[in-house]
Amino acid sequence: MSVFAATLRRELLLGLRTPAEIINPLFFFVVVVSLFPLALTPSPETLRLLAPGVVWVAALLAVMLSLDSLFRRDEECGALEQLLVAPGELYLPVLARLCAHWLLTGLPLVLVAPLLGYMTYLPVEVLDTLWQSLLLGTPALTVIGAIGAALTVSVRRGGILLALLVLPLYVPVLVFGAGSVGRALDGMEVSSVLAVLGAILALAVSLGPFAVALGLRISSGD
Amino acid sequence: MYFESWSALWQMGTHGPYVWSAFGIGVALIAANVAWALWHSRTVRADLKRQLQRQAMQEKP
Amino acid sequence: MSPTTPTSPILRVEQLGCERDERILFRDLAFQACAGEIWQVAGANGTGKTTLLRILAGLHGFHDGRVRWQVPGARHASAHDQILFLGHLAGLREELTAQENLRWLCALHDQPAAMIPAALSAVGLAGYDDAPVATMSAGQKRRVALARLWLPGKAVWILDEPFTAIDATGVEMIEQRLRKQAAAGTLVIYTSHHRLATDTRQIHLGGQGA
Amino acid sequence: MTETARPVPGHFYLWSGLGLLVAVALYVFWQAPQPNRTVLVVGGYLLSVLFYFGAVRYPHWYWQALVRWYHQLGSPRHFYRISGVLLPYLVALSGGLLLVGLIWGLAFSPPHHEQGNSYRIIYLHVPAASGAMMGYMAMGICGLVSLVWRMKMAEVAIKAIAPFGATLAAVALITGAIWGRPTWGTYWIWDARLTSMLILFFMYLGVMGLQNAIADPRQAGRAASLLSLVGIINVVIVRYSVDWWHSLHQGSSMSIFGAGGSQIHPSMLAPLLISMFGTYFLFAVAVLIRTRTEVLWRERRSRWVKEVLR
Repeated sequence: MSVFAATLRRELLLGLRTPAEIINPLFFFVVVVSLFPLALTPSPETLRLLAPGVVWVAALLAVMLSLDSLFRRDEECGALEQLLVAPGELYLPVLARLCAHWLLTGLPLVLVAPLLGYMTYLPVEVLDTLWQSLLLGTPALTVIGAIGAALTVSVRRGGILLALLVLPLYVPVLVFGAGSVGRALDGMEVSSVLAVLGAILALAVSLGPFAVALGLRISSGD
Repeated sequence: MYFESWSALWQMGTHGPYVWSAFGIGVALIAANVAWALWHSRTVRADLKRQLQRQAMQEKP
Repeated sequence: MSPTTPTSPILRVEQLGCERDERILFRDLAFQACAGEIWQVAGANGTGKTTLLRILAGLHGFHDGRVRWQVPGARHASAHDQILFLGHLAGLREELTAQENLRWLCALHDQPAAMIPAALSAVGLAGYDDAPVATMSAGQKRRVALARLWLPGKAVWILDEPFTAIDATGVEMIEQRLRKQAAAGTLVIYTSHHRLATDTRQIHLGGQGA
Repeated sequence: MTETARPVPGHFYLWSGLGLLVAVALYVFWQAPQPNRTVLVVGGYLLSVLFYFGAVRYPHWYWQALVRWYHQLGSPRHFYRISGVLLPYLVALSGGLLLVGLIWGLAFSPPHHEQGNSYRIIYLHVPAASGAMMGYMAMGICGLVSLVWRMKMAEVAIKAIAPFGATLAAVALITGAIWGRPTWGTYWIWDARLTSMLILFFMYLGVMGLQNAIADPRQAGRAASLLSLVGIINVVIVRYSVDWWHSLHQGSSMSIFGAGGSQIHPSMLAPLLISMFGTYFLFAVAVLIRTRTEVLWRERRSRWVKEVLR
């Protein structure tokens, strides 16, 4: 079995054996979005206006919170150093691990987002843009956040530090992601904005795993 | 000088408080940063010197 | 590549030095190791045995001096593809079974996954293939990790405290394995307070130097 | 390779320095409302002559000088010696430029035709903002150098740049907020530049936080290197994304000079440029002080440090 397939298989197995790790970010996402009507107002006009930002920020935080444990478990049991002493480039195993993580935590968010959009009174036409933007945006969030997770893996209680490192890096994705939904809400075309999101995703996926691998090596003391 | 008097410079029309507070805070922050760097440099040098002297004392007898 | 005679060193360590947390662990360490030799890294706790092994395995980069590998058949100068490194952590996830853990490690390290059941039975864990690692005792977990010693394809073994949590028969079994593989040309470098019965070379850390 | 063995002649530095001065002068005149054509033509001629001598005729001088500087900067001991020689000049230069630029801007330059006297805040705001930006760029470059060539000095430099850069970003934010009060009637507005600066400030805090969280200095240095290298890409994308976001919502923009920078009057521009260069030199001073401290600490066991401290 190739390194990519073996790693993907292992990560998916691990995810399925610990379902809390999949369900918790999703649960967080749903709860946070449903807090906003309670905190603000149940009026459809206001909620509709705020919905793109609310759903996107909640998704972003859900992805970020799921990342703290991305490499920590492997670091604690020594599997991470087995990854680092492996021959060959770390790009593929790291990419496989990020793919698995996105499939388990990011994809459910994308699937649930239209429902939350509907509950915050987004028009049905806009829901398409919502899930499309999240489909392009959440993998980028996973990859970018993984750089921070790799750098803080040796730091005990690195959760808050991870947020401090990663949130500024999330700004472009948030701006274009929520912006695309906002534009759709205003009835403007969104394909150009989605294209920018796609470009960010391409950049993140092509360069990100190298940075993650380097971060892991640095954290192990190299 | 553009202003006719020192008090005119101080007041700057009605904008004096803004301009002077901005400059005051900004310059103070920057100065504090440089001063902190200098203070740190001094304490580190003093520490290292003390360490060296202690080592020299230990080696003598 | 020129043919390597049994006596030409495959590992050269030159002026190796490392400090950690304001403390010099070791300095000017130099030795040469050949294929088929067994090296024991000895020293009291906290003298840098684990750090030395991590440097040799390429995990720790903050050191002075040089580590040069010349392993026949290695694809890179770092010889990563010929080194088997077992840290003091077993490297096994509790949620996975012994078989699943080893299969991933095999894919990662270019070792044949088909031989995993045989390797598991060699360490006395026949029938434990599908047992989750979480249900195993500390000694059994260590045995799962050590099962990789029964998989082929590595010319250098770097083992950090391989005998921890292993019972007397297990220690005997692993010793035999180390001797047998060394006779077949594997370079074994390990840390332990346990001295093997056979002829081993020693590196003393802490005070005396190499 | 007999060529590379030839020493760098002294007049090479003269030529290059003159070229730099001419480039700065050209830059200043380019900003002028009606650029003096004669100056541009003569300056361009001079510049091309210098370029010819410096880069076309004797390119190996440049290369040699670069290699030599690189090696000297990379060695802690040489760095300590050179920076010690340089530091007094830098202090004098930055102090002089800042004094002239700030006093000129505060007391001598004419008021803005729309904003009156409040615009004088830009003489601190713009230098601080551009210094913070340049600082992060410098950090990213140091990060690249440290990761690719494992140069210890670059790690030290990152640690030294971050605190001062963060301070400059904070100063830019505070002065921008105070400037906003008489101009927009509020202390804070989600203006594109202020927002970018806020994110830059957070990114500085991130680098400093990571530095402090990791105990091993080498590991902390390399981690900060990677973060600032990733950050430098992010800075660029943030700038574009925030501009786009701002145009989407059509907020007010902090345009001190009117549309496009070219309309600023030279009597306002000159003190601004002077205080900008003063700030850059002050940045260099702050970084050198911190770098020298850190180098002494890290190399405390070596003989040269003991000699320096004696």
